[in-house]
Amino acid sequence: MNGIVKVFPGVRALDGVDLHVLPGEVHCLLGQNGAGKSTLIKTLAGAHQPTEGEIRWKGEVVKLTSTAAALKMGIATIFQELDVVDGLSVAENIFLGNELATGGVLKRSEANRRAKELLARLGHSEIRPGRLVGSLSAAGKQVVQMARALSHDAQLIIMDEPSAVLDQEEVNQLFRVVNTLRDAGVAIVYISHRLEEIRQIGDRITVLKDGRTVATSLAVADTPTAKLISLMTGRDVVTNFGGDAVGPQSETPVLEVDGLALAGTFEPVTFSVRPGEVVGLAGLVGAGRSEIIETLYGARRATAGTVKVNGKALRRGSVIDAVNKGIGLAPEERKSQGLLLDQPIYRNITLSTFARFAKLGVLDERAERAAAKEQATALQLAPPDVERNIRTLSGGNQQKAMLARWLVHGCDVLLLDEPTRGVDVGARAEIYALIRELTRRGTAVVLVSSEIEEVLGLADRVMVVADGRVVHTGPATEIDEHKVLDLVMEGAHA
Amino acid sequence: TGNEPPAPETEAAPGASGESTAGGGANDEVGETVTIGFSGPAAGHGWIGAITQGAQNEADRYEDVEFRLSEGTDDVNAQIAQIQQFINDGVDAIVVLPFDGAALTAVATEAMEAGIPVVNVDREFSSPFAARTTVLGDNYGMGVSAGQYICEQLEGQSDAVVAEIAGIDSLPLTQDRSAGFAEALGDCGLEVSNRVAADFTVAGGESVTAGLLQAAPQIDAIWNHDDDQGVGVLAAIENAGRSEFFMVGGAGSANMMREIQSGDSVVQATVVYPSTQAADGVRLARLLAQQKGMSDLVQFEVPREIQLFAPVVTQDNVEQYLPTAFES
Amino acid sequence: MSSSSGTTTATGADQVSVDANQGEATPARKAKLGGGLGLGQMIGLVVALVALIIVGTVTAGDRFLSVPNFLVILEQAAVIGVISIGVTFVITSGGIDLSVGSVMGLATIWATTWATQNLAGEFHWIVMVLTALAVGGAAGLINGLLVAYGRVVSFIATLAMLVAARGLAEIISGRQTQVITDRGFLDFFRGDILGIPMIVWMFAVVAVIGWFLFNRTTFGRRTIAVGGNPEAARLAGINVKRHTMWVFTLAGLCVGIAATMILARTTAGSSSTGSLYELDAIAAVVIGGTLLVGGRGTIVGTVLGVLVFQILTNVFTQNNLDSSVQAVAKGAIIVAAVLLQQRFATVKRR
Amino acid sequence: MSSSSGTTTATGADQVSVDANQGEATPARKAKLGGGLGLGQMIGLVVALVALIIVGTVTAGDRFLSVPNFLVILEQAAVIGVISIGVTFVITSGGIDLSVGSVMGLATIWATTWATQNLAGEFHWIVMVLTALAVGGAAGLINGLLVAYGRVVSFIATLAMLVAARGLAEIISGRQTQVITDRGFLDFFRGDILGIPMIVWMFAVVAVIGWFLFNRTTFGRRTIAVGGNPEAARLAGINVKRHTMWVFTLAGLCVGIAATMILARTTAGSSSTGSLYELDAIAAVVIGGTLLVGGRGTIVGTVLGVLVFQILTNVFTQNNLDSSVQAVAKGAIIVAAVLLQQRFATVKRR
Ligand SMILES: Nc1ncnc2c1ncn2[C@@H]1O[C@H](COP(=O)(O)OP(=O)(O)OP(=O)(O)O)[C@@H](O)[C@H]1O
Ligand SMILES: Nc1ncnc2c1ncn2[C@@H]1O[C@H](COP(=O)(O)OP(=O)(O)OP(=O)(O)O)[C@@H](O)[C@H]1O
Ligand SMILES: [Mg+2]
Ligand SMILES: [Mg+2]
Repeated sequence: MNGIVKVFPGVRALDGVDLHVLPGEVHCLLGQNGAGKSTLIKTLAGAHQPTEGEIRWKGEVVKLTSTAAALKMGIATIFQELDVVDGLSVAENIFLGNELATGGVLKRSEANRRAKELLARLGHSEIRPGRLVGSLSAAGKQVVQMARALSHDAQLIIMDEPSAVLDQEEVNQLFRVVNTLRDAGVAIVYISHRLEEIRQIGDRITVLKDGRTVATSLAVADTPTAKLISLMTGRDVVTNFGGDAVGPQSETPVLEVDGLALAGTFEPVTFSVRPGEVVGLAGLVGAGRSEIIETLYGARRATAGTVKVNGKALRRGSVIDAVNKGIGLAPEERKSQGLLLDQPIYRNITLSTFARFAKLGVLDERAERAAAKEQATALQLAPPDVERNIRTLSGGNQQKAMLARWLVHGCDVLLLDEPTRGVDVGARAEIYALIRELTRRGTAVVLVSSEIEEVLGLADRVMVVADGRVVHTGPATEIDEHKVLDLVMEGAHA
Repeated sequence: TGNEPPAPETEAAPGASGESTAGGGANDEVGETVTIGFSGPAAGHGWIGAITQGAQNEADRYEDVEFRLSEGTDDVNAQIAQIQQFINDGVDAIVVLPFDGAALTAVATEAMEAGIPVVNVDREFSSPFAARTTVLGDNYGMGVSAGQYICEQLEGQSDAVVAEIAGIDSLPLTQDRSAGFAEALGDCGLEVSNRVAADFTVAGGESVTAGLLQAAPQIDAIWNHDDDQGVGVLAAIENAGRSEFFMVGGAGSANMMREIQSGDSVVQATVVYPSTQAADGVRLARLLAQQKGMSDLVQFEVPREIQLFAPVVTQDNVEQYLPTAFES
Repeated sequence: MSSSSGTTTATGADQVSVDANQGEATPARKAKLGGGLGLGQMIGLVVALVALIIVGTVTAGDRFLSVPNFLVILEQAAVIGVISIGVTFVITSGGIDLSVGSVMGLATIWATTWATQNLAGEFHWIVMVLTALAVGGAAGLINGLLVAYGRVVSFIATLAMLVAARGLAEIISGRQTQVITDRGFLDFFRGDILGIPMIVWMFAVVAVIGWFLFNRTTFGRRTIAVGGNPEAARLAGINVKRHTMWVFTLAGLCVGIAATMILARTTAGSSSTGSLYELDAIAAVVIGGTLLVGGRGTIVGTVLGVLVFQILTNVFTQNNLDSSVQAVAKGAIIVAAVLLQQRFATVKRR
Repeated sequence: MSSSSGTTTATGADQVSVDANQGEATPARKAKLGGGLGLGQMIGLVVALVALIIVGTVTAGDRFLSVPNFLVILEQAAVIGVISIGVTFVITSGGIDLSVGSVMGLATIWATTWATQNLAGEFHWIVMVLTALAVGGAAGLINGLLVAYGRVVSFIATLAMLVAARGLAEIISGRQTQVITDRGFLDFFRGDILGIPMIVWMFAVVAVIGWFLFNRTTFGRRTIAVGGNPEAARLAGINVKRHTMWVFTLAGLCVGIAATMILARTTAGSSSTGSLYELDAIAAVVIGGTLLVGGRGTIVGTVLGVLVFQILTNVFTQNNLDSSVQAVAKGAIIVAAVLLQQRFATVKRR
């Protein structure tokens, strides 16, 4: 790809980007949130039409008018958004668009069989091909998307942040697949914000910044991480977790969870969080961590147990009560659970607080904008224009907006589910620093993350969850990654 | 129904089909050009269609009439607006077939107060001051005629099963027809044992009749309020292969009359509900606007009310009515 | 509109989810959404049917519980049933079709004009059938083109079609009922095979084909994808526009078939035929368990939905109920049914 | 239904996006969705209005372009206008209300029963107004409760209400039209202030309050949030259920006000009043630019939508077109308008 330019109304998303991918290589695409990675690969996949520039496929210039055209040519893509159809079964989703059919009549058994194979190849034979995708977790949906990409025998497979919703185990599984593909001479474009993954799997790297290529085809081997980061961010970022944990400021717990359980999803959990303390929930995807904090928050109706904030018990299954008593939740699936996609950024940020700004039910949008603006700049939201429609923000920036909401709200207990999912290194560091800052101010934080070292780095205490059971609780200092994984494995197979 | 009493009709009102049996008399001489506004219900249905067409044709007969036909509507709010428009435009006379008489009384009164004579057709206003002249279809009388005919036919069978297929049940006129029907049946000790309501459409008539015939395994007589839906009613009867009863129609459409004429149909009679009312209305409106009287009356002024007669058409007199009947 | 019914029992479970979409999203709901239109729902609909049949039998005895009566019910269900099957595809694809009723009216008129009937007389009555299908298909195609390529929101596009088709029908027919003269047509479509009326067979055939098309073919699966997540469908390489266009055309063809059936029943074409059928059809489809927002549908549910409607009406007629009382009862039954199904579903979940 | 119109010019831009939801999702569209109901749209609607007025003036001269004629248009627009404003809230919140028309009918009946009018005679005509408001509000509340807490999908819940309310109105009134005897009521509501009819004032006031409520209050913001993403709203601590309930109640109250206005116009209550108003209202709202899927709405758009409808009808009547021809023309105009606006919008985008 040469000199690709993509202009959206109001934005010049891509401004002369070059990308050269060789067969049989894993080409990593790096860049901050909003750098233009997704836009670039969408252009490559035929989902967007470039405003300028040319795409060469095996030498000759091609025009990719649609994803169908791209697929026909042998370019398969795993898009960043979970673009699956809830109403269809796993198998049907995998073969959507190139159904196995004779004269329009589906070959169901064959589809299921091949789906089973693909899923097995991805190490997820537990997902039945007949299951409705709507009932899968975010991770499950991601797996389905990967299977779909594999289902076309493509010469180029593009993966836009596939690891975002996956945990270590699954990422390793994915890498095994990628390696076999590479050995088979398939070219792969791999996008991720986790640099260590790049090290693991990448051959060459292209770095984007503000829609321009700042570096093309660097060899992974001889490019230090620090260099990459400075290329991406244009500055140096320290990737410690915003300094050491501050630790609890007082002994009286602000959040007390006692025997909380949701029958069928997770068994009773009991723990408490003190002001300024960070409690991390580690575990594999599907372990039920989200469910635990969603239930704690009242978003799901607990079948047993109590939750107390500052000694006051919360009404079961009442989010309103939880919010009023000072809890905030940044949910896992920001698009479906967090954002009003067609509303301006500031209205998304003040979604939980606009009533507070209002006088006698009359809104004060000026104050709202101001507050939103403040957080947007603090989090270096790109672009910082809070009037913009949040739909047009890049994935990572949308995540920042979600955090901004609760920062504006301000709360005693903050529940973060995958807060750094899809967030670039720079923003990541900011978010870590932010969490530190919050704890310093005495906020209690419950953190769910699939990146174990993130949990270990941020949390004072760690709870390891497997199959809806808490298999271990203890100080972060007394446990390391391998230990966690072992626990998870045992738990899972116990 | 052209040659019906009372008087005005004897000027041979044209059939809905429009071909006019030319009106004699000084009144047809060209006078000052007058604008007449007409507003009626939505013309989706044969009878109303005939009404509207009849009015149009009648107006076309006179070069001294400029006719303003507003969109037929079943929304009284819209119909009120149409009358208001006519008032604003200062038409010389207004002919109204209100979707609901009471609902248009106020605006009609406004028109009268504005000095525009209003001719009320078919569905009566709730105030005598709302119209200069009323050409009244007789819905109650229609029911009575149908009831009486059935009584004669079922002479002496006190346990006879009589069924009724009404039109749109929420319309006052349907209520009047049913009331008259029940009244007349009562006089000979009969009553309606099964009643269903359709919607004046062929499909509706067919559908409710199919159900009715199932619900009543044995019937002696049926009155169907409306010959438009009658087509569907007959289809259902034929489909069920039933013929133990006789049927009386309503409104008096040409194809029902042909059924009657044929003699081998379950349809023995139909109660005419003149579709020429609006045509008469237009004619009277013109006279009023031109300050003419009704030549066939000794008294000069156009009368306040003309109540149309609802005759029963049977095999004996069908030839007389068929020519001027409307095609449903 | 008038029609609506106990059917909803049927889909309480689903209604929840649909509604949850506009109301509140609970994990329970998610789970159910996941569960999809499974047995639970079908059971619900069947329960509703059985309940109605019991009521009918108790109140109207064997006058109700008789083969001829059920044939009448099926005959009445047939027309709206065929339309509803087409509408199921449209709604599942995320659209809506308000024009079915008036297009059916137009088709009945066009198929019975003096010209058409003459032609039919000279050649064969099939001409009338083809005319009806052509009119329906063409109208559907136009809807589809407007929605897919004209990018007119389907509510507006089909609303325009509704108004225009009705007007056109009135102009062509001069607002007069056009009686069918061709015996061949009537004999064929009003006849029966093995004691089952022709149009009931037609309904059955359309239903089976519809079911197969919906559940066993690429077309059906893509319809769900287009309705459930157009962006995903597009990225998967599906030509969303073209598909949308075909879905509306399909619905139009169903309307054409329905027009032939209503012609057989009424033996006459009329511009007023089919008015308000759109609401009956949409109600049957939604009550049957198809998501109004698109992405999920069920042909079986639609068929059951239509049947419950008809049986309810039939029971009312059998008991010679006053039409107003019928209306109130209907409203109450709908709600009661859904709420009951709520509980039912909730209990099942625990 | 009959009504529909050039308005769509108005919202072409928006229609696109809405439709794209069912059709294809292009970045362009996204961008537009992003753009929101900005000036572009309003301009579109205004252009449509101006176009119509020009046509009216050219064809009907000063018979059309006169103050009294515009007062007629406004008077006619007032009733459906007030209803549409309530419906705008419901649709924006992600629901739909099919019951507005028949509930209005029920309200007119209840407010004019012998009993009510007696009471009004003894005390004050305000009793009749309060009755209408109470009936509307109660019906709306029931809808709201069913949708929010009963979790009945709003299409079904309000469909049931439609059927039941109509039936109840017929039962109460014995299907007779109930004439208003109370002079006070008529004098007040049929009177005018500064030459502007009372009900036009009422429309204006409701519109202004509605606009303020929608754009400047937490209630409006919640409505948008609930319609845009109920789950997100819930997790942000908004009581989605309670709010949904209030939105439907608000719509009901608007219906109550509309009932008072139509009573003033017709001087009589009737069970058939308001039939099919639901479709007119929804059409006006959607054409005005409110997303049928919820999450975004515009009061100004709705008002303009209603006006364009009425002006179109008025122009037709002025030229005394045959009603069938009118229908066809309307259909064509709607589509032409939207398509035109398409182009318009696209050009603007470049
Ligand atoms: N449909 C759109 N309309 C307008 N602007 C858009 C649209 N899609 C993306 N953009 C803009 O283009 C830029 C690049 O977005 P893109 O999603 O490619 O970033 P990214 O590199 O994928 O970020 P992330 O790592 O967070 O996914 C961003 O500034 C974004 O706001
Ligand atoms: N909408 C849903 N319907 C049915 N089951 C679900 C749904 N969402 C999640 N689950 C199931 O609940 C369990 C926990 O899901 P989830 O993925 O949220 O756990 P988790 O520990 O939060 O994983 P992660 O947060 O890393 O995605 C999994 O078995 C998942 O399949
Ligand atoms: Mg991206
Ligand atoms: Mg989770």
